[in-house]
Amino acid sequence: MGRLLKYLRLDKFPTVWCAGCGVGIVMGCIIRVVDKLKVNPDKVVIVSGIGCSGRMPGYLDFNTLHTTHGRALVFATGLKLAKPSLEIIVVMGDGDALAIGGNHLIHAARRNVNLTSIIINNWIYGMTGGQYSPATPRGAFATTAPYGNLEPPFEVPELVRGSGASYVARGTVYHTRQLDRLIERGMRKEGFGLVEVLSPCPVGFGRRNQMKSAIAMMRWQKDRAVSLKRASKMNEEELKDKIITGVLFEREAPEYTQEYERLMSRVKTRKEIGKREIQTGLGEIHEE
Amino acid sequence: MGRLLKYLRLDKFPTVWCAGCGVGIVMGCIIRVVDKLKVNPDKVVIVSGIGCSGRMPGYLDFNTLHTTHGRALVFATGLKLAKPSLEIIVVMGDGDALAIGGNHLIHAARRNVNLTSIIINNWIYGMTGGQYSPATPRGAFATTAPYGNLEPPFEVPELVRGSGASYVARGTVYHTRQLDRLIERGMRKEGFGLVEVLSPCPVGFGRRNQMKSAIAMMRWQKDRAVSLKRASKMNEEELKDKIITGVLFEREAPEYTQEYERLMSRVKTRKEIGKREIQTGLGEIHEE
Amino acid sequence: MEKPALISGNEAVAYGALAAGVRFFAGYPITPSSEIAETLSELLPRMGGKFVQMEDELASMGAIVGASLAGVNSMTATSGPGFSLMQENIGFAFMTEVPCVIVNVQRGGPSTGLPTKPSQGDVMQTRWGTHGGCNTIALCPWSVRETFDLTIDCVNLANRYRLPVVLLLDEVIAHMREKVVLPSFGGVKKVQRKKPTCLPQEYLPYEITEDDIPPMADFGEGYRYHVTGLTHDPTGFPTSNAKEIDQLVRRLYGKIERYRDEITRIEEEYLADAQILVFAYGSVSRSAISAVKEARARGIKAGLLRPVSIWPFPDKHISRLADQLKAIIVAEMNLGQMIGEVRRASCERVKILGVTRVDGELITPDEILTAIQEVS
Amino acid sequence: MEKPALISGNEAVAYGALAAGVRFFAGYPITPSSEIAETLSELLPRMGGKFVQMEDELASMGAIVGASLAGVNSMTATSGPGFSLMQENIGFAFMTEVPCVIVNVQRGGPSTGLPTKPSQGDVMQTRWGTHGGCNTIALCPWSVRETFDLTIDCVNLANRYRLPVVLLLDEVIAHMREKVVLPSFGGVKKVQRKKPTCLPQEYLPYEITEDDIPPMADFGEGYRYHVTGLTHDPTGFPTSNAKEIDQLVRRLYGKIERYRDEITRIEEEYLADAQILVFAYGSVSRSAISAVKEARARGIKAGLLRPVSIWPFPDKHISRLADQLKAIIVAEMNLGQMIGEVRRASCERVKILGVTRVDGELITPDEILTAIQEVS
Amino acid sequence: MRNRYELRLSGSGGQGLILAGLILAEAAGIYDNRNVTQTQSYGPEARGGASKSEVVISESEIDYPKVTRPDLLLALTQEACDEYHRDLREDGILIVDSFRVKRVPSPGAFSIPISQIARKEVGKELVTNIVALGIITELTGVVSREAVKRAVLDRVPGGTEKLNIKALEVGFRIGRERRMSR
Amino acid sequence: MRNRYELRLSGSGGQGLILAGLILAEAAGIYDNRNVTQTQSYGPEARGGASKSEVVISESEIDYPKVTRPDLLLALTQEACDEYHRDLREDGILIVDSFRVKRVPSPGAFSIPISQIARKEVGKELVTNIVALGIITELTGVVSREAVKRAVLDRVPGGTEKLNIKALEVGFRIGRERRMSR
Amino acid sequence: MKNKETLIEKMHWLTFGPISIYEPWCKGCGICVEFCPKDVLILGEDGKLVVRDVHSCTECGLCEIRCPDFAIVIEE
Amino acid sequence: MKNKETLIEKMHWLTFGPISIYEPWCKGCGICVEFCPKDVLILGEDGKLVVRDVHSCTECGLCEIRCPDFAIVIEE
Ligand SMILES: Cc1ncc(C[n+]2csc(CCOP(=O)(O)OP(=O)(O)O)c2C)c(N)n1
Ligand SMILES: Cc1ncc(C[n+]2csc(CCOP(=O)(O)OP(=O)(O)O)c2C)c(N)n1
Ligand code: SF4
Ligand code: SF4
Ligand code: SF4
Ligand code: SF4
Ligand code: SF4
Ligand code: SF4
Ligand SMILES: [Mg+2]
Ligand SMILES: [Mg+2]
Repeated sequence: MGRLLKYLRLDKFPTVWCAGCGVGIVMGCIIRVVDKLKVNPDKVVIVSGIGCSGRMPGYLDFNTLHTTHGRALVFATGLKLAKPSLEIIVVMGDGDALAIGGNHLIHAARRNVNLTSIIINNWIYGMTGGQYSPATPRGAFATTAPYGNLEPPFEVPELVRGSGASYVARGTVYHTRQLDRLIERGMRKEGFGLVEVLSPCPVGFGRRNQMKSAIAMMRWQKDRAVSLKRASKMNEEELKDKIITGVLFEREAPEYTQEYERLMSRVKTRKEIGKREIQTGLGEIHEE
Repeated sequence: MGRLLKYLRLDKFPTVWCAGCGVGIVMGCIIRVVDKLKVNPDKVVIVSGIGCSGRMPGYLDFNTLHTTHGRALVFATGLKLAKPSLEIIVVMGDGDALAIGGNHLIHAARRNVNLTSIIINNWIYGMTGGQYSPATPRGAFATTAPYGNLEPPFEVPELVRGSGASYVARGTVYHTRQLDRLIERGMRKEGFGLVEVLSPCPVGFGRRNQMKSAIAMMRWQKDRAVSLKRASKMNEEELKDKIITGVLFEREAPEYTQEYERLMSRVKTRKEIGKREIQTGLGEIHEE
Repeated sequence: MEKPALISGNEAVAYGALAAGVRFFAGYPITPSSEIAETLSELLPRMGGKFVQMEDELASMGAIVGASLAGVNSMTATSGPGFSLMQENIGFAFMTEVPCVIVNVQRGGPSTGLPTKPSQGDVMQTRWGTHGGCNTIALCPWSVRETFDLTIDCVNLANRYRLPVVLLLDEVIAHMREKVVLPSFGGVKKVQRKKPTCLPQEYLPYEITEDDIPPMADFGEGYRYHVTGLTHDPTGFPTSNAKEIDQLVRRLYGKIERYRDEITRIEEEYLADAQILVFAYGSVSRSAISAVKEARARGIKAGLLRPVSIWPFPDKHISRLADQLKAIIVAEMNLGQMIGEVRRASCERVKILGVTRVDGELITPDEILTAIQEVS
Repeated sequence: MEKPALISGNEAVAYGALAAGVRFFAGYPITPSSEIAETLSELLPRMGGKFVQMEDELASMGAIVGASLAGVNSMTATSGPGFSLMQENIGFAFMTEVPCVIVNVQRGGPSTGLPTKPSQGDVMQTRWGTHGGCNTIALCPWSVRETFDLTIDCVNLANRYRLPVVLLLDEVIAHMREKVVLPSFGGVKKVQRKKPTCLPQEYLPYEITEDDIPPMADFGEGYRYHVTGLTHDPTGFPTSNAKEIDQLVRRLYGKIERYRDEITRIEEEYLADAQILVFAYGSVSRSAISAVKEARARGIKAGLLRPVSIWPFPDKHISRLADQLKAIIVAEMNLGQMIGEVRRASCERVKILGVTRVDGELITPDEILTAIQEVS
Repeated sequence: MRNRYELRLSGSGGQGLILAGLILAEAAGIYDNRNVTQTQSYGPEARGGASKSEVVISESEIDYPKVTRPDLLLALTQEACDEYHRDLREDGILIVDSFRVKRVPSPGAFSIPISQIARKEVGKELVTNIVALGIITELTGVVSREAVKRAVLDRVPGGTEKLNIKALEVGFRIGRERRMSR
Repeated sequence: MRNRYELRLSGSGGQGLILAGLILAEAAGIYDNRNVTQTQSYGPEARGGASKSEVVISESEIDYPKVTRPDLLLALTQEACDEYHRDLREDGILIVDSFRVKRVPSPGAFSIPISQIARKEVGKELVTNIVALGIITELTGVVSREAVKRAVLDRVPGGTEKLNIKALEVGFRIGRERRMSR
Repeated sequence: MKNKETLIEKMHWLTFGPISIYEPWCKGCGICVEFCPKDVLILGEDGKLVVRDVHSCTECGLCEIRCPDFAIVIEE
Repeated sequence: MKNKETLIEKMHWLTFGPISIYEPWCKGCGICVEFCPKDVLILGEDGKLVVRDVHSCTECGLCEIRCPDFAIVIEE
């Protein structure tokens, strides 16, 4: 029954997520891609921060790491550098990745370590009860925005692209098959890849903003999302209020762990021995 | 003698900076602009983080605040929201603004509080002795990059623009008059403005990278910097290795403190009194 | 007003803050403190105040210090993980003598721990959490009404002594609702900051004054001065002169010691003839008083000492009591934090027993009663 | 090898780390610790290790925990301000039992303070800095050679007990150069982590074992398990079952108490017949021993107790000594941190005098000698 | 009624138990002018999972604010019922939603299909909590109907007052019927 | 020579005093096989400001590693001279750069225009520190010339060896002359 | 996790042609119902998924991949 | 700061035509010298700024605004 069930920690189900929460849909995409790419589950690591999205690793039968709020990418960076053979997927909420974790996001993008990151953007702090996030649309209501949010949200792909990322994509949970492809391409990419996923939080966001159910929110996605290809044929008027999905940016750039491997072989074979070693007898440090 | 001396805390001179350090040149630009715009010095606040650049406030006879490393923008945000009549200039180093303070930078840009920020980008952690920063060019040497830096630097204007800033400019200390204009325009801008200034650190960066003196480094600026206007007339080949300066991006966007003032007048005059007040007698909170 | 209302501890913090004149709040949501921010996001703009949700707790702490420098009473609220992140900037506020209030609603730890459950695991962190050796004032309420009052006290203490002050709640008090009658806000006593009376050019922002508290000017009102987290002299500028540094650091630290008696708030119940003292704070003192009453009902002479001001620690009180008691029971929701202070202060002159709990549940009256019976 | 070299304490940390098998370092520059990173940035890639400069200290701490989960011995180094920023993730490492080493080179405080000058202001923060109630191991060397040795010890202790361990230096030790003869790295004793021997499907990452230390698998070697900072059961998954939580938190905290004797490292000089004990750690103990010798020369029976393992605190030793001494002098570069611990442990059974200094200068032998004479 | 009366409303997150507890507390505290504390306990961070809301009502000051031996236990899920029924005082009242709680631990319990009643008689399962409140009011007598009604009006979202009052009255009726039939 | 010999090299940041102290320490410790500690003190973070470098040389183990009563004080700036000369032992040696230190506190001091000598006789003011080292070696006799030479070769940047040895030898010469002329 | 196979075997999936449902995991969000192109699915009395008309099912799999709770499997 | 005017008065600026120099602040970086379009300036023996040829000066002010140490003022 269900070939993909083997990737799940069945005894932890059903999940903690509310009915209709999009996080579970993204989780499905991840296991389909891992399965398709035939990655050895023993090599897969799922790293998350804190939030509803942050609970995902607990349900996936890989190496899983539920870190502190906002810091998933730095733990992932350490893991990847220490053991480049790991296939690391980092799952973050919008608050997690963009608010408290914003610095790590832009630096991971800049440093270009081979990680696949997914921001589950539900426009709200779901876990803590619906406060506005740096992704909440201007004017939307939240528990800390009782009069409507004054702050403009990040345009996530712009931010990450501006930080130097080598792969930036956006999808929605409604467009599930496309999302599979975007995540797959992110995982295939040698370098830092980011997929922003629009995902409904009916309880934290929808309720307060005239979208009572996950269905309404997914219908919104259906109506608003336009693939980059289609968008390129639309005029400005038509594009108003639309959200562009697909691979929004991609480029080739040196990947950090590979650069580091290169450095190591370069310096290991260096002939001259530095002053430091003469003084300290460290010339022998290779003995062990 | 020197009309502008009045803006300086003369008894603190000479400064701590090394001979030829660019931070002092930027300081000169700031006082010329304040003078030109006839801002009341009592209303001017200079906020900095920690670093060589962070020492600037100590020399300026305004309200000055030398905060913790990387956090200048958050102190400035609090100050500005609490007292919008203040004219706030935030001075940061590249490490300060882009490494430890990267998150506050992108959020200040997004939130669009009316602050003028200056990143004194000397490509290095000057104060702590020349470690590489997120602005150090790939391949350059630093005390923590003895084999050449592996990491690509941020393209600062791209980063800040991608975060939603409403004004982004770049200049060099060599092009001093242009820098005056860029800072002036930043101060005139209603909203978050950022000026990235390329500034020589002969001691922390130059020495290790074949640019022994400030003069060599400023000559480099002279040779490499091309204004946006001139650049628009150059082809790709010609633009190779060039650095584009000028106002790189500008747009109109609602400014946060003004939006907040609007919110306050909107909610203060609200007729209906919330449930909360009925229960707690808070209907009377206006009494004081 | 004077109408009873059913409100939670977190709401009481928000109302207390408004009553005390707090007009700036910067925060980042975290369970179990978020209702403080939520309430203030609604009420502050209606009272001419500012609410801002920052990108994280480091930012929140920095923003309130900034706002306070502009002369506005400022506050933030968080829980353990966020409190850890605030430590560096709390130290900055201490060093630069910028008044502000940090509310820490303690939840289960260590680490992410038990977000929705109570603990008292941050008591020692409150005292020692930032680097470099600071000193602390922290108040710890046991009821919703007291939460309102102590919030006001915190604001006043911060202004009086030019310090960051911590209001230390636990999840039980924060989320518990009780019937309270709040006073009219207009009648609430507010301590204003000591302002400079001299000319701007004569102003010394870190003046060595007779009372050890330098007058504080607001940014923007003409007293242009320098604020730095580096060791500084009375003019506010960095110094590496050993004598000036010594003077500064000892004064900063010593302010609290000097005014210890003025700051200390203790509540005693049934202590006059007590042989067994229960030492408890926050929600646990509710269980403690219940246990004490039950013990009395059973003929055991028990009493309660509740350090309302948990920092500075009421050494003297404990020390004085030690000789007249048979035993002290320290009940707390951690693995022994204040018990160390009690030990030091009472110095083996009396038997000390700890009742601890770290499983996310409030210590019950029965557990304390058992301990009382054990030592009686 | 066995050739003498003139190196600084910071260099000794780097060499010790390499000798102990540290192959991952993540850090963020800060005076006076930066030479550790600088040295390792040069040497790590040559030994097949990784050096990475992170965007800040929060990131550095997170990265070393990540790397350690991959099975690599990991370290970071910082000073006070950065140490404050690491606190949340140190708590995470404690909660998830991930071995790693944090070097804190103390500089003058509070706040940004005195970046290039020594202090011992972070001693209590080392114990209590993170929220939620953790426990700590911290070692504190007094010479360059001991810095090398204790760095190795820290790595070994971290692996042995699955804990973050702190190496606490001060600026004097970090920047001082001494002549040392380092042992051959190959001969250095290395403690390996306890690894699971069971089948992957039977692996319990937080198993309740007889020795209280669960075996640790590396990520990527087939034992797929879950790591979370939430309270978790032996399988590693979140639990809100009070009993399981209680078991977890008490075990984590208790590990250190249980192995206290194994962990504790004390050095005593001239104690056998001493009437006056000088208690000092780090660079101050260099002044202390000098003062003790001088006192002896003057016929005063003084001795030195140096807590090499500053946490856990050597309560028992102090308590034992208290009865045979006339006085204890606690000399430290802060306004009284370990003196509190000494007070608690000795409990008024002996006169205690503090010698403190917070002006950025090392306490001199004379200052301590004066105190010795005062109490003798 | 004894001096101290303890009520525990239990179920899972999202069933509105916190609100129900709050209304009960407000009714007793503000409108019936008694001493009251209301506390709660729920799952991870602010959402989901098992949940309980506790109210202590007393003539005198309330020290320990939590419920240890409830005089009344409402259980809207089997899990909650299993976990908490043992704490109930011997003479305590157990009310379960018989639609969700199939294994009822004591014969004396009031087994009432509360959520179905809410859906069928009021029209929205959402108001199960308010129906339950009505039932509790009648079966315990610990608060006055009038007080509960006023508290409901205070606390429910604007626009839903009618629906909720209807739910409350259905609860009163059911409660009265059950009380009578004992 | 006494068992414990204390040297303090003082001036301002950038004058290479830390390096000079280090070379001195290495010479005494590694090549002359004595016990040695070298410490330093400088301005804000890692750069600029007043600066001093201290070396303690001893036959026995060194406890307190700092210099309190120097046997030798080198002062390359007036500020440093003013601040530290009082600490000098009565029989201590004071060497000042007479080009920068105009007010010399004691008549017995060696007033030598070190930086000028470096510029004029060696060709680079940068090597003032090494010239000073040579002078110190000769005037104190606390380390051997051979040891200092080897330590200089170890520590100076590659490619500058010749220049520095020249500077050192100029220092030796000047030192010898001054010693003789006493 | 021990014995995943055993766990899977113990799950009682209800199978209707190509569609299998695992009721205990269904939270009744209605997403599958709403977006099934063929109106194959409805929510039942108890708010859980019910297969209304298995014959219309085109095995497109959309319900499976959109179910946030892994409660549907479409046989390939 | 007290009495800024007094402080300014106490500073001994050396004036050469339009060029005034305050030696105590000059760190001898040579920027002014290098980038003076008219080669007016040189560094002296002691490494500090010296006016070589005041007559060539066009009062362009570049030396003033590029001096990091406020050691030059060009009279307007
Ligand atoms: C340092 C710290 N600050 C705050 C929190 C509280 N917190 C937990 S999750 C969260 C935000 C959740 O929002 P998001 O990242 O968007 O995830 P979602 O729940 O929406 O999936 C917050 C603020 C925390 N756990 N740690
Ligand atoms: C939390 C913290 N981490 C590290 C430091 C040490 N530190 C001081 S300044 C600085 C970087 C300076 O670089 P930059 O911001 O580029 O300024 P510059 O000195 O180059 O002007 C660092 C890492 C600190 N003071 N605080
Ligand atoms: S609160 Fe929102 S994000 Fe969290 S589980 Fe519920 S629907 Fe999902
Ligand atoms: S180190 Fe660099 S940035 Fe710092 S003062 Fe010197 S030249 Fe300027
Ligand atoms: S497979 Fe397609 S057609 Fe069949 S039930 Fe699912 S969504 Fe409907
Ligand atoms: S999508 Fe899944 S959880 Fe939602 S109703 Fe359908 S089967 Fe149930
Ligand atoms: S004003 Fe212009 S021409 Fe005159 S000295 Fe300065 S740079 Fe040269
Ligand atoms: S630019 Fe200024 S500091 Fe540099 S040489 Fe000229 S006057 Fe002197
Ligand atoms: Mg979210
Ligand atoms: Mg820099």
